[in-house]
Amino acid sequence: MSFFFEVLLGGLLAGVMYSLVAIGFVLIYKASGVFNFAQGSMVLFAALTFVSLLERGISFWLAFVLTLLAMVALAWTIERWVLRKLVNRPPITLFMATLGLSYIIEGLAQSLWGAQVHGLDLGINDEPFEFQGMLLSQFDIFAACVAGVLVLVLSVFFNKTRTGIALRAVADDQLAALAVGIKLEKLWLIVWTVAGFVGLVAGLLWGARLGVQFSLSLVVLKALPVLIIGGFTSISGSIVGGLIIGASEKLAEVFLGAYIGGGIENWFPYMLAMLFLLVRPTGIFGERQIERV
Amino acid sequence: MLYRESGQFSTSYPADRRIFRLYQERWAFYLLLAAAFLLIPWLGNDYWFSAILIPFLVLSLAALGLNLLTGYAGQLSLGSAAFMAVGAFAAYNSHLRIEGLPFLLSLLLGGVVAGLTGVVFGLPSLRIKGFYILVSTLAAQFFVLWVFTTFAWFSNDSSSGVITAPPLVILGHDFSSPQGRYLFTLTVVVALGFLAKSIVGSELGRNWMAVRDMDKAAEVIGIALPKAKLLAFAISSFYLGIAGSLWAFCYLGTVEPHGFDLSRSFQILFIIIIGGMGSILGNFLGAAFIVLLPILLSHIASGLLADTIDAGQLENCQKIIFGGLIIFFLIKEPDGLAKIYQTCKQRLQVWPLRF
Amino acid sequence: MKSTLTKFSKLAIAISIGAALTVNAAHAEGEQYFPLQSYRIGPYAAGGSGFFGGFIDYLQYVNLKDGGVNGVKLTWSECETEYVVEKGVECYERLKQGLNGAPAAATNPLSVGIAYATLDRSTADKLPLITINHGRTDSTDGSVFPYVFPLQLNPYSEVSAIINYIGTQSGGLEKLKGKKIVTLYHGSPYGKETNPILELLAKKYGFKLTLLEVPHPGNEQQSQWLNIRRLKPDWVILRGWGVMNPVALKTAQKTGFPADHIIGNIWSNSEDDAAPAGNAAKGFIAITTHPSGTDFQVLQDIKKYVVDAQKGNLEDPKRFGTVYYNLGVVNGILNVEAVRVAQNKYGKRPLTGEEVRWGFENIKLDDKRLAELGALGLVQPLTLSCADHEGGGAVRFQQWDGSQWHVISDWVQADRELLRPIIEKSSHQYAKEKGITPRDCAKES
Amino acid sequence: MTARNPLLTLEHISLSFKGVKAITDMSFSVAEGEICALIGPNGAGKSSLLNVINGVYQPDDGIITYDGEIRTAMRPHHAAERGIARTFQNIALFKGMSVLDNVLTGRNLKVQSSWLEQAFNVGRAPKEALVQRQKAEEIIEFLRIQPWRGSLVGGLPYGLQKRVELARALAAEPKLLLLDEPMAGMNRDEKAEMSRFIVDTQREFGTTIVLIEHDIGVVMALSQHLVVLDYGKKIGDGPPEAVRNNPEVIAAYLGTRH
Repeated sequence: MSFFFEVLLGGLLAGVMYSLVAIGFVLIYKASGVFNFAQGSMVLFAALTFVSLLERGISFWLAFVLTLLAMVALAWTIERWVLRKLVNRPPITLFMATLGLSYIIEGLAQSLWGAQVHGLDLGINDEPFEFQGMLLSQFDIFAACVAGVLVLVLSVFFNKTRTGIALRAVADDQLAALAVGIKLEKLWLIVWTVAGFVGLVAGLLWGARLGVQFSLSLVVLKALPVLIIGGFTSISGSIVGGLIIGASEKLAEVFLGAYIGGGIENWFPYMLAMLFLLVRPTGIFGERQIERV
Repeated sequence: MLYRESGQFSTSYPADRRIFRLYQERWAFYLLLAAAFLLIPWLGNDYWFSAILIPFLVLSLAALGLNLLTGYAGQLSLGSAAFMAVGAFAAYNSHLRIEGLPFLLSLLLGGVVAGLTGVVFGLPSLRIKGFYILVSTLAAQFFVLWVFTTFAWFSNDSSSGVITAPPLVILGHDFSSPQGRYLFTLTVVVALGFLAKSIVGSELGRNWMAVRDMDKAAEVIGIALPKAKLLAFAISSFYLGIAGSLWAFCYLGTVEPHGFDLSRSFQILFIIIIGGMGSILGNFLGAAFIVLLPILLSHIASGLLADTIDAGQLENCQKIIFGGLIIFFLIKEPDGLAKIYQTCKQRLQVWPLRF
Repeated sequence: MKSTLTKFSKLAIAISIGAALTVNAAHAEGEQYFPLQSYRIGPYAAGGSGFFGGFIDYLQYVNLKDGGVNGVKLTWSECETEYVVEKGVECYERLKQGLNGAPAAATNPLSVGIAYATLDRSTADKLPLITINHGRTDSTDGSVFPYVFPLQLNPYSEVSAIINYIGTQSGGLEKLKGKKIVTLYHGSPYGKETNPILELLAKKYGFKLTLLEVPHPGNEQQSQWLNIRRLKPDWVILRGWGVMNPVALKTAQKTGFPADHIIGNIWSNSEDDAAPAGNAAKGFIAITTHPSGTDFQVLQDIKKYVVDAQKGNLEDPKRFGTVYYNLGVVNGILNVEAVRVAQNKYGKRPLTGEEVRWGFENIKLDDKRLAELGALGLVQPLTLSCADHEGGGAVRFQQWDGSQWHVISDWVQADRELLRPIIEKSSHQYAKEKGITPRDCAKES
Repeated sequence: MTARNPLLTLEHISLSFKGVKAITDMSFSVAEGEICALIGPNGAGKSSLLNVINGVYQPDDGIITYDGEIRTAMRPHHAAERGIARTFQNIALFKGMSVLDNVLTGRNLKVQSSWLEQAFNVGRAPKEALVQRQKAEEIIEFLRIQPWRGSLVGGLPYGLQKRVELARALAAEPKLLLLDEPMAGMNRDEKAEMSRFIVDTQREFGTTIVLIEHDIGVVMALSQHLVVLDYGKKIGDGPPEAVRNNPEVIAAYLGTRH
């Protein structure tokens, strides 16, 4: 039985990581209706920039700030050269533009910093300790705390600050928000920057765990089913969705994989998400839209 | 005026609806076909057949398949490569397990199995819309590959999990030389291209476009959405399945499941974005572009910029260029190369007038 | 719209000019050409840049030190494959004709996928396909695969040697009985290839084998390692690839499995596999056919002639002497040796692929010859023949100390007698499927 | 006036969105062959009512009787099969298709041959394609949109698009035609032209028409039957002259508020 809980716990903690990437998605989707496939590449870009700066002897916090500036620059470029030019286009077009964007960012990241695998040490030990017969890792607990703090900060940001309220207004009704004088461009810039920041945090945590390298950008594929389950517009949805996906895929791998063959983690979350969709087509926390004709 | 429309009137409805209404276009097309079938096999060399023409043709066909689904019926898919894999493995297995089955029939069977798989993963589209359907196609992408790697039966228990092409013998003729493989691929692609053109011009094609442009209105005027959507998945996957078989048997000669991974699906999606969604011609233009650009770039780099830029950087540049082009096309010309071609054609029609 | 059009026509002009200028005018007559399907970017770039760096440096070294092989200068050009099969095929077709009259000697794609896709082509084009340490196991049978060379070590030999090593560590092969071994493999044909052999060995020696799959690319292994923790095996064999390796080591640490009881296979044995795992990799054991380090004579010479002369190929000089780099050097040694052997028969001139193949099949590297090459201890004694395209089948074991590898064993031989019938069965089935009549090796000289 | 058989009868229809009542206890019937106009201020529930009739919305309550068939709710597809066609307030054409193709989609329920026959142009398909085209051309001619036959509808001016939408609806040879503000945003001439098309449709094909229109002049001239709505409730029902004199209607709509 303790094995079951161990797997469950491991899955939940992995799920926290998925949530981190999914949150970046949700922010951008709320503000600009863009389904941002490039979120994974942004994670890669941030982590790679950070670790490369670190390797060049720059101190942790300076590297962090510099990376953040790079993310701002990236957000600015995206807003100026992509989003602004694609205003009022169907969402499918915007989605495909982010596919192109992810190619650009990946190419850019690798041509700037090279393609080697970098180790990243955040100074938190990943060695396990036993807790009531179960194995826990300091690092996972740290990651969970970071995710928790991040969610807290974001919810304060969106509920208390002017920008946050403006953002929610835009998410509700873009036209109405424009009418009351909210500057969409500025808002997009902020949101993409915040998404970049979330990406950086996610990149550091993932990078410290897996090494900073190309396949970081693949986490976007795990975030997708998380979003489906949690809904595209809800931050708490991404947390819950992440936990569900993380826990169920690990349990499935261990207990179901024994019967039907291992390695099912890649597709299991998608099948699960699909089942959810059939029951609740807009996710757990998504809102149902009334179609006007 | 090089390209005169005046004086050409369609005297019957079928003539008005033919693929090339103007005789100039018709002749140009016949010449192109003649060149492709007669001249190129005679002129080309191994490199052109094996490294450029065959992948170009196969990718065009795959893009055509996706375009039917995405460009015409409006259902976004990131699982194209999975259906290619189903086609390839189904064709391989039917050839292997059904004694004496002619190669062409195995190919067809592969396509049919891929089409049925497409229907299964298309089922959720009846309930969900928009991005959500991505989930179903991605599920197909990951699940199908997992099935083919996990169950060795599909690769005839070969220890390496890689399947090798059966001999390319059709009606007693051996097509396994590069030239032969090119001709065979060309024939299949041209035939299926015509079929696709006919489908999109038929009622089914109109229904697809209606679903794409406004599904609610389509439903209101009596179009059966489930039938239209599922047929789109089926026919699209059929095309992709055939393309997968050709990829495995005519192009690479061997294939492993990961040859059909997500990046292949992306590649096919990029072809239709660049080539033009909702256009048959666009698939060919887009595929040509995506096959040729990297090769041109690397030639340029090795010739013009010898040693000033290393191969890795070049590949990164290429990635950036592709990404940039996608965005450029989406911003400036959402209808892709096919639209640019149309515009050129219209200009030629009024040339030397400039409007 | 108009501006779009003009932009496009400009692009088209630029491209056509570029294409026209690519005809390279350098003289390469009287040289031997190596077409390099290299990969320096993408997920496996670390392997590619190291391997091709070592390979090129060795060729450069032969040119600089000896003026080529018996006066025949070596030349090469690269074509980036990104480890992608179609690109590899395109590169193959582009480069196979040779360069400006210099004939191609052999192709070395260092990619299982590309090797498979160019296997038929290589045979048809009579150009040796070198798949050092990897590739199709049954191509060891040169009578069916005349142009394919899985040099030194095929996948079957690899696991057999690992089991033999575990046997020695346990105090004899008979002690394997009742031991628990887990194999953690990459979810791909490459990863699965040795599973039947492991099962066979498990039956033979009576150890308990559990096979666990890690889905590609392998950046999440929590559940697999929790499973391992539950099974409490004596050894874990890691058949990883790319990112899967460091993640495996990190997750092992997290679940409390000791790194010094994990044995990495041939694609889990480089610095890039261990270093990113940081502390977690300390003690990790891996096999190698080509120990890392710079102590070998040939590496010292390369340093002297090539690297110190600023002609080295590595972007990061720190990678000199690393596992992948040394594999590239070994690969260079074997390729050049084949050319040399073939020249002895066909004359001191640039050779065709068919002639170079003869050279490969007649490579005979004993300790004496290895010492002459400065590669004693770096390359295993190797004798190739028409029937045996692998030759060696031995590995050494190395252990990671947190910053570099240390060799901890001598050459451990695989049980090749046991494997040969399995290989032949498979190659004969292939021959039947493809309608190939195997060569009669008795008649080959 | 309504001595003829009713084609459509609504009884006690109610509809709400998330608790907000859009239509409350609505009952009226439309006689076969008449032009019935729904009028009322914005937000009175007119469009919602059309959506209920052809099944885009499902009512919470009530019964619809159409052409002898009694149902609590329609499905859009079923409604189309039973001969209900409509146009929309915000034009719902297929913008990426030509005028001709749009009209042809309107005929989709009349097509007999299977998609395979059509794809390979065998069996019933070739002959049928001619017939369908012929019918579509007749409608195109009827509505005078021949010159734009091959143009993409997305690029046509608003008034023309409205006409194409009507053409697509007529192509289905409907028994009941629902028109949602067919003349919104048109100038005087265009309105006159559209009115003529509507009247001609009724005369030539005997189609029953339910339309929503704000221009009272047009409504009075066109329709034989008026239903007045306000806040989702019916406040008037009858021949135009009668309704015009209904004090409640005057208070709610015609007189005090616009």
